[in-house]
Amino acid sequence: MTQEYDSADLSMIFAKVCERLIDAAPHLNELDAQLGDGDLGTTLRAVATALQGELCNMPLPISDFMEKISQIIAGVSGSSFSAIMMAGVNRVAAETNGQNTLLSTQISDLIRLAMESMMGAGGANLGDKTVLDGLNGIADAIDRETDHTKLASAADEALSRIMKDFKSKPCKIGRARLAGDRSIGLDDPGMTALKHMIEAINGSHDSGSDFTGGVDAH
Amino acid sequence: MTQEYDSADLSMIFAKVCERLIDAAPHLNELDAQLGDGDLGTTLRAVATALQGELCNMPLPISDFMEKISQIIAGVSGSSFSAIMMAGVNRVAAETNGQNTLLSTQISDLIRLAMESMMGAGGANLGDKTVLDGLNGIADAIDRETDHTKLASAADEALSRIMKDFKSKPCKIGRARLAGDRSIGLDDPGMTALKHMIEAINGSHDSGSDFTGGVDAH
Amino acid sequence: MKKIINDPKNYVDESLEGLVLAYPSEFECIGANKRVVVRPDSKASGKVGLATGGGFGHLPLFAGYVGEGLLDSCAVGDVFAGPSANDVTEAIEAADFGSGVLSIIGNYGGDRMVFNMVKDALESKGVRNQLVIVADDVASAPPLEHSKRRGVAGLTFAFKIAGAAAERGRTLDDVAAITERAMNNCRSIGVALSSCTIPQAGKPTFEIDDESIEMGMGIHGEQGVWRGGLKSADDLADEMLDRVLEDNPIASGERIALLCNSLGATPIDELFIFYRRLAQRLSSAGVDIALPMIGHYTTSMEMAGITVSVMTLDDELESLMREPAACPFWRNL
Amino acid sequence: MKKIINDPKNYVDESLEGLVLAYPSEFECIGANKRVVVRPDSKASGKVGLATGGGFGHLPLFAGYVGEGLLDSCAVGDVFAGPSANDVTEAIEAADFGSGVLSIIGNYGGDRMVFNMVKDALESKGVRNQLVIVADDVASAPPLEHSKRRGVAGLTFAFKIAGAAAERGRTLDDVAAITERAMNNCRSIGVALSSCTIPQAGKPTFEIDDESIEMGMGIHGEQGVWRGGLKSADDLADEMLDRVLEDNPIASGERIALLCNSLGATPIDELFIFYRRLAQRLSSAGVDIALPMIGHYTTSMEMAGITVSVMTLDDELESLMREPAACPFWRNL
Ligand SMILES: Nc1ncnc2c1ncn2[C@@H]1O[C@H](COP(=O)(O)OP(=O)(O)O)[C@@H](O)[C@H]1O
Ligand SMILES: Nc1ncnc2c1ncn2[C@@H]1O[C@H](COP(=O)(O)OP(=O)(O)O)[C@@H](O)[C@H]1O
Ligand SMILES: [Mg+2]
Ligand SMILES: [Mg+2]
Ligand SMILES: [Mg+2]
Ligand SMILES: [Mg+2]
Repeated sequence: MTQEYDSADLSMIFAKVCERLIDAAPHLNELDAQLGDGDLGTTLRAVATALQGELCNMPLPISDFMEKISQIIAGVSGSSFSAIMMAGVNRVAAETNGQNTLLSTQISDLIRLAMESMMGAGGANLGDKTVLDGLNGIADAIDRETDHTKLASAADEALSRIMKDFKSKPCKIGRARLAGDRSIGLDDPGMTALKHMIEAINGSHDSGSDFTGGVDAH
Repeated sequence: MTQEYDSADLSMIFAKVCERLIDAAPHLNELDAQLGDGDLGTTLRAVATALQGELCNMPLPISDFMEKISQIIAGVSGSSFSAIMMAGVNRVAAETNGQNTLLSTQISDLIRLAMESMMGAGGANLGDKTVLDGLNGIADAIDRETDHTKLASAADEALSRIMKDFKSKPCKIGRARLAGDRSIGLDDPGMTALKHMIEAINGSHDSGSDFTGGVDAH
Repeated sequence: MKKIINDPKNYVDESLEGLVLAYPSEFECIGANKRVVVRPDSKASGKVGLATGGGFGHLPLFAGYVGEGLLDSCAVGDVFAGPSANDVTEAIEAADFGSGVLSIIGNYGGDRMVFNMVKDALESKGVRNQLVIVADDVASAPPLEHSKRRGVAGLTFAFKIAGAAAERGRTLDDVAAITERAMNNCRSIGVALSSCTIPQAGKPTFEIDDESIEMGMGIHGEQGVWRGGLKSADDLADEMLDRVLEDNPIASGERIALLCNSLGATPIDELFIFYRRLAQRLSSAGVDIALPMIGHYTTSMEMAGITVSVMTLDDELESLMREPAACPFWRNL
Repeated sequence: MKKIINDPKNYVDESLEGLVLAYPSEFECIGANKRVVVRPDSKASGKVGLATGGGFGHLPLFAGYVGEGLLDSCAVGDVFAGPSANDVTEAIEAADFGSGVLSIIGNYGGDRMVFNMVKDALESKGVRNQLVIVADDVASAPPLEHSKRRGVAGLTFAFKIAGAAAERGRTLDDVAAITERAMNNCRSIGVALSSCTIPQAGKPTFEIDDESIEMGMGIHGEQGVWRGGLKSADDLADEMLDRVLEDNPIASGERIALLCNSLGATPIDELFIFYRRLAQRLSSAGVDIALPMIGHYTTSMEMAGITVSVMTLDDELESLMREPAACPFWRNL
């Protein structure tokens, strides 16, 4: 079973994602403050806010749609996560040239290609405990899922599992690397941001469950 | 009954005063911190320490003895209290030219002359709640006291009385002037320093009784 | 007490040693106590000498302004305590190049008395010298008692004006008169967010809670005009400018020097946020900030806060301010 | 949060506005977001252009070093957050005078990725540009992983060296190579006594008790090498110098530039007490501090602490450091 997503479908998905990222900003800032510099929530709120304003007139083909997203990120933020996202989105744009719809069966491959560019831009490897590990798990999970109505829930479940796995591992790249063993027991902020996005699409809500609300570790 | 004080007598008196001022430094700093800039104890400790080192070879006549004290102050400190003291001591030096001893009957007049120079230097009046009000009370008290063995105790008693009187009045000059009504209820640091000196000579000990140990008023 | 220091007793001497080690051709410590800062190998001759003195803890004030086109000497006291009479004497003598010496000090009881005593003593020894006392802090006394006001960041202007006038070969009377005129044109006010700590006291000079600030506080933590809740930068700038202008109104078309100074811990970012409002206000009033100065000019160790100093300019004052000066803490305008 | 600010959201923009109001002939903000600082009416032509970019909250770093003999442009991010790709693009384009542009940035993931992306994009549009990444903080990774180190106050040296080389008309490759050489010669380390507060976060980035300090902390509050009791200035100077020299030994007879920098709240007095020990140690090791720099060069808002940066000099580097530069935050050496 294949579904085709047109520009309106995608805009609706991004609308949910944006709304959620704005709500999640304080949580993501807190998380990032424990391991990095505390700006991930602010970064994503800025991107989401800018994107919200453009969602009603996104261009086609899909490549232009994606390029527009990349440009919006380029206009408002320059942190690691946004740079990585831009690299990924740019790759998706390059791979969807001329397409007016996106096929559900394409998604896992597009994620893998995006990851390739993200690794090129940021120098991270799988296992470094970044958003990449989350994306990798999602790509595998939705590859195995043939029912397109279950893509989001499959992704969500996979991500929960992966975050649980990585929780006990240390961050190996980015600012969080310096936290060393202190990063053990904490979720990676980037993976958590991804979780918020997937939950928004899936309509679920649990990534905030760990949220302690205090930044006393440093 | 008149007593004559020679250089050895004076050195012994100053030795007691110096010792006491060094001990009282923290108390005087605290007091001055509540109304001024918190340096009165440090100032007087510096003066006392320098003076201690010279007391075994003070010159005569009395005028030279006094000039030497003035020079010692001039060498180590420049706060209001030391400037005022220098003005007073210089005047005493000028008035005791050629004398090899100091007469107990001279003292109240010398204090009054010293006060004249101190007022000239600092511009304060009686009633401004400064060391001058204390000196004024002492001059009056020892003027009335004919038994020279009781001079110190008479001075001490008079000063206690005067400090009690002034406690409920505001400081009208110097840094403490800015404290305005907040200076009501507090002893003037300069008068308190004088009290420590007189107590040292008298062998009594109560000027510390009010010492609360905290600088929370500002 | 959280400071990067060694024994608090050595705070002043070690800081001065570091200053001289850092800038050996700009500063030298002389005198019995090594507490008189002078210009080494000063080529000054025949000009009016300029001396100052005051407590330590306000760098670059006072000692940091010794330099060509600024001061010739500075007697350094202890932290927040004036210099000794002997050191003041040495400072004035070191600044005597044959045309008399002008001492410029802040209006603090001890400094005033000591400098006055030394002035008289030196005069009777034939050293011609005069004294200008700076009292620019509008928060410390009402206009009718302006001579009771404290001297604060306006001292920086006084040093610069006098330094340039002396370099131009003006007489002692002239230099004194120009400096007085500059200070008649100058008003300052400060606001403090946190206390400083005198090293030998070991604890903050005053307590102030996390939500409160004190308007009008002096550079030693002297009491201000009100203590209350933190306000926005714009509100603070407005109030401080109003208080300064109320005391010395400035007409549209006038030119001013404007010093926006960190008391120590306040970062440069905040100075610019604050300055932004001052500049907007003054520009809409038609006042020309001909000489803006933003930075650390007169500090109170680790106190957080800002002071504002405004000096109205005439052609001579402006040109004196613009003369170059050679000093690590002075930025040519 | 006790800061002299207005709405935390406007922190960066208002601070930049104040900067431009204070120094209108030195700084101008251009670009879609008004977040690209350039030299207004720059007379530069034909020379290699110099761009930078980074998070805000470190003034004078980064934007403050735009000026003649220093940088041509700076893309400004939010507090402690890098500039956007578009602003970086505009900054590099604004620094293009026909001979290529060198971007010099600190080694932070986001900045590195964004500048690299923009570099590639501009190159494919025919804008010749290179990137030097400064990684001078010895506390942030061991020698074998030196490319992972953070960029801190050594950036100030990099800007000055590159700025002077560009003014001398050197080629893009030359300017890049000289800057790389300077940074190979440069090591830094910091110690923090207190946290800073990101305005939009509203509370300190980290907690540290009244008795503790953190050795090796980064300029955004990144974790250091140890946290422990406050030590004397001399002990801190010794440890920090040892850590820097261990990484880059300096022989007797060598000449160095030495930057002793306040992270923000640490007062100048303390910098000199600290510098005194550095100078004594280096002088007894026969090292010549040819270029001492003491002050606020790379800050972290209201963080208290000191950083030390040492750069060994050869004749060319020293003469480039000594070239005059016109910038309110640079003192000519
Ligand atoms: N080099 C990298 N490659 C891939 N992902 C990265 C990389 N560096 C950081 N990340 C991801 O970005 C998140 C942090 O993003 P952000 O706060 O924007 O970084 P910073 O503030 O350090 O620039 C991390 O939790 C991680 O998931
Ligand atoms: N003008 C003055 N005339 C007489 N006594 C004064 C004067 N000013 C201050 N004093 C006395 O000196 C004391 C403060 O001395 P000190 O701490 O040395 O002053 P400061 O630190 O303000 O220079 C006051 O308590 C008062 O007794
Ligand atoms: Mg971050
Ligand atoms: Mg005092
Ligand atoms: Mg004093
Ligand atoms: Mg960041």
